[in-house]
Amino acid sequence: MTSVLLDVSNISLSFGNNRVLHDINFAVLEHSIHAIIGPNGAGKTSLLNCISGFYRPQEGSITFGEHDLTKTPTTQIAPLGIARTFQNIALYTGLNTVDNLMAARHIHMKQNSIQSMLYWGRAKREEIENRRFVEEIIDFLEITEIRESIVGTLPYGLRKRIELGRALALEPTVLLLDEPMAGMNADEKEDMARFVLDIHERKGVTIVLIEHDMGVVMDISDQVVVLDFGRKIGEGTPDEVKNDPGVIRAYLGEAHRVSETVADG
Amino acid sequence: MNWILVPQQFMTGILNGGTLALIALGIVLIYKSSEVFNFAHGHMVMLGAFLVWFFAGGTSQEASGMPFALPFGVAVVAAITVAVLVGLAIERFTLRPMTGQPLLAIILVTLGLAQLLEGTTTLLFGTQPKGFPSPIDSSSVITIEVPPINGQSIVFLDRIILKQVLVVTFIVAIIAAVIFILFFRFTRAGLRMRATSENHELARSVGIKVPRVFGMSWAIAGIIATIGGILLAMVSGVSINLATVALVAFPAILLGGLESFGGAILGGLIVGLVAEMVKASTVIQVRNSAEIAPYVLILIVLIIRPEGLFGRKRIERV
Amino acid sequence: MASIKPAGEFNTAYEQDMRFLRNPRMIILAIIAIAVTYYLPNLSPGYLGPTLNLLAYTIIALQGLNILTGLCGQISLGQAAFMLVGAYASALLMIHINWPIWLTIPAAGLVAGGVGLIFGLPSLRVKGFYLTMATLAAQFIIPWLTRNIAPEYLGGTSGSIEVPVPVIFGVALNDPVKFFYLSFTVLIITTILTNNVTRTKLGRAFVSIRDNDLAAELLGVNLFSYKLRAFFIAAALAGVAGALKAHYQRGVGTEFGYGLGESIILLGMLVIGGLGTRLGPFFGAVTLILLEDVAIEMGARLAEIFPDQSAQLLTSFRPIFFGAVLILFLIFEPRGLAHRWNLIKAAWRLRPFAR
Amino acid sequence: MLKVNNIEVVYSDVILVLRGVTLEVGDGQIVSLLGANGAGKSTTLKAISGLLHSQQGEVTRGSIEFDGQRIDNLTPDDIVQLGIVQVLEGRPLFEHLTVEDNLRTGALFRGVSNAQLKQDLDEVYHFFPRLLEFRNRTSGYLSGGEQQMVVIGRALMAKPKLMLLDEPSLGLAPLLVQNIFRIIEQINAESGVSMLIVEQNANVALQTATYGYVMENGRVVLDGSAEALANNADIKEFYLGIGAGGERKSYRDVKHYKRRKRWLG
Repeated sequence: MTSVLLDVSNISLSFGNNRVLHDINFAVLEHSIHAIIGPNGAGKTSLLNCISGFYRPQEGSITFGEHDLTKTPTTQIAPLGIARTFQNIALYTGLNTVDNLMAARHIHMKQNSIQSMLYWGRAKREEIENRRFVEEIIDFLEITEIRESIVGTLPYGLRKRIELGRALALEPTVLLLDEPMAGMNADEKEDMARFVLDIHERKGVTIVLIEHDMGVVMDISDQVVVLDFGRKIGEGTPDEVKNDPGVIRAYLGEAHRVSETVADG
Repeated sequence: MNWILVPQQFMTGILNGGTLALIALGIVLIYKSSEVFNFAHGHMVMLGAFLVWFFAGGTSQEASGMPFALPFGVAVVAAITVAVLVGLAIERFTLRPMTGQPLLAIILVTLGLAQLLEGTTTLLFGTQPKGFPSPIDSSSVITIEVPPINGQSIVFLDRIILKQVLVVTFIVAIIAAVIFILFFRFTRAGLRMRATSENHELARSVGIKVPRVFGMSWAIAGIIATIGGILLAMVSGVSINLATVALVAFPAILLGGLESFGGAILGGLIVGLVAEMVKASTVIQVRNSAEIAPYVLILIVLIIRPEGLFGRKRIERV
Repeated sequence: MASIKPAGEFNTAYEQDMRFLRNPRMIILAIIAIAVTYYLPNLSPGYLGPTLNLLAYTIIALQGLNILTGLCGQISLGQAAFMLVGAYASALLMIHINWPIWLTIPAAGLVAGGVGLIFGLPSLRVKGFYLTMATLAAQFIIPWLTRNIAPEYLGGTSGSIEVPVPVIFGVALNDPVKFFYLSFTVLIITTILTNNVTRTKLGRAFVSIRDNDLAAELLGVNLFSYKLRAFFIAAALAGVAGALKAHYQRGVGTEFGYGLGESIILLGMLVIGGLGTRLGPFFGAVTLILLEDVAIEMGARLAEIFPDQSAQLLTSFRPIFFGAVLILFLIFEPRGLAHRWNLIKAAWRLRPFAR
Repeated sequence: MLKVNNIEVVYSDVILVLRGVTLEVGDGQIVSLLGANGAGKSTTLKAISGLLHSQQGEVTRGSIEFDGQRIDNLTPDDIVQLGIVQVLEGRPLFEHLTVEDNLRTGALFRGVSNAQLKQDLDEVYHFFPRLLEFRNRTSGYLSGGEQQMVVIGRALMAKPKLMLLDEPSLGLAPLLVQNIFRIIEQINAESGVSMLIVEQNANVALQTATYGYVMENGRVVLDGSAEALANNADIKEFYLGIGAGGERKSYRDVKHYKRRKRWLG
């Protein structure tokens, strides 16, 4: 019996008069891959922003363990074990790959600023230990060749992967991925899907995923939530969602059928 | 507080604020079109004042040995022409090559320009403060008698004395400000500037000649700065110090919000007001603090209400 | 920092990879360089003595500014004002409670750092240019306070006091050569401290705020707390630099050069040297101070040729020269000399394959 | 109408991004340009529209002709003047301007009378009735799909002969993608504007276009009629994500060794 890890209940979010999320409810089970899909402007990213503490919903709660994330200070959320990636990659462009990942070890380092400046005792020990940890992630994601490249100079696909690595460096229990496959070709998507599955299977990380590519979503997720105009219009396993008439009408529509026809040859 | 002085200082403050508001407008204009915080604007103001002084042949006492002795109005036109050329040259030769550089580099270029303008002005016109050939006698005043209320004169007030020159500068500043706002809001050139200010590459992609827009902004800023310089000089004469006085426009625009003309005007008025109102204090240190009062004010505002009074909230996304 | 290591050199442990001086040869070279520098003012006490002292405290102030502006991305126009705070702090502690120099300098750092914190407070709510305005406010408010508050201590409206000569181990540091032992020692210490910032948690937190503050916050970096730390360190180093400057010049006050112009020049030096790089403060200070000497010399020559305009020429030359140098550098070498240096070094290491 | 002859593009004097790209767009044609990230598709568009210059890019060899005139050395505003308008990737708007002001910027360079402007606006509203409703809204607050409409509408205001569209589907929901492409077809049919569309979504791109080019590593590696490309086995595998057997393989089944092989090779 798997337990609920992240419980989103009755979330409503507005900006001024613009209501972005209406009364959203769903539960993410431990060790699952949970996809959020829906048309653009449906509020998917806003929902992710609520979970990661970037937005503060006016109503509702998001329970994670004994914490209500909507009331947890933004900087306290990552230390609880919640990491994320961004729709428009948000790396530290002036740092190299290693330092980008090391920067994510921030919350795991106990050195104070004076120790940092002296580079003595705990600071030195921690830097070396964490460096080892980070190098393992780099190896796992197969980006060793670009370890010392400044990330601002790297191509899009690699930056997406470094960003995944940075999220992993937090050692999260929940990983929030905002369109990890956007702008990739089928080949690159396969790689990314494999990494996501590896992270899920080998490290036991629970994954919440926003993605437009229905192929990816249907293949890898355990549960799917469908949003439209800020409301939840469907929920269930990929098969249930795929055949839900409401979902088809609002979102999947013809596009879904088109890809099937092409697939049939 | 020395209450007797309050109404007097209030009016003087507002009137001083008019000129500040106009100077602030020039900074906001450059910022809106090209996202450059022009720290050299104060020096453009100073240069404008010197140019008018120069073309008008100084005051009657200084006139001997000056190459020009144009009537005041002509001197203003000549000064504005030079200021426009300076503005265009600044854009063309320093800021255009900097396109695409980070914020800090651009701020520094304008700081470098400020130094360059200061040095050049000293070189050309000397270090001594000058009298300004103002068309208005700075000693003439307008006296407003405050009528007694209910047959009783108010305890601390019977009249307000306003320098005529201050009233004139205020009116000129406000008229100039209104013209520029209308221009920006309702003309196509204004739309070009507004579009360019948001996204240069995008503006280029829709066929806007972006360098021309920048040039135009700098030219207009040159005009505004010169007018501001004239107004300041009419009140306090011509000297290198005008640049520092004009720097107070920065707190003013932050107070009003960096992107709003209306805000810049209101900010200018408030800063002018605050700088005069402290003079009504009974504490000597506060009374002397006119030069820093705007900065203290802005510090408080930055802590309490940072987006200023009219600044737009950023549309922030991740 | 991306680095290309000399051919044939490989690191086998992370600890080794993270060292600055990677092998015994480099350590020996560093020791020799330091020893030579200590001796350097003796070669020409009249010129090198003052110049090297000026360089030492300028670089320290730049190292502070580099933390705040270069690493943390917060542009500061108030560095000179924080130097003034440190200068007064050290002078007053020595005059009134007789503290020795080795105590007054760190104390000056702490006091200036504390004042820096006050002007860093707006960073709770604002960023970018707005924060720069807070530092500009510092640049106006602090010198004003020194002229208008506690005149019996700070020197009143003229705003200056005499500062005693520091004494260490019974030796009065009363000439530039002796004083350099102090200023260079302090520079070595600040260099070690600031370089450590760049390779540890603290520095990465700063850079992550600079490069993407929203992401940094979501990754657990407390923006306000770290920005305040950057403000503190920057102001503290300015304070240390100011203390050295005050004791070196034996006087402190607004007329000793702590104005907006100085703050701008410091920022300019940093950009010319290379923002956010370890070598930037050194390159920037050395280049501009040497160039300025040349400029002053040229101004003096010109003044001899045109004696009528000599006053004008002398006062106008410095700003014209500095403005022009700054603009030209920003246009033609916007990433600073440290970047150029790295390119040259990389080309050297890759020889003979480099073009 | 547009002829790109064997062009080479270099960024910052050193980085060669395009190495011999040749393509053609005929009058009234819709042509799509496919390829993975970093293949040089966007660079090709920017070379045509002249926007390369502002990014330190340069056409160092070959030529670009439009209606018989060399345009590879013209500035972007001259090229817009000739009737080529580019819709940039990521649907960038003048966020703080209203929808209508955004549209008006598109016609600024033409210097037309107010009456003509009004008529042109009405024409855009005809294609995008939704925008009429939102004409006075600040465009930054619109949803992704609506923003895409503004962007295309703005391009229409330039009365172009050729539109260059850079990834119109990026980040849009399937249903919206269909929608946008239908409007693109409609615009093409009704006003005869030629289109050169860069797309990752090969599926929808090949449905809309009559001809296609495929780019890899800065070269055109394949071209042909849309139909021929859609039936090409390589295209199917790499761009449409269909396995050799004609069936789409699941992302769950990607093998580790396959991925490793690719990255090492």
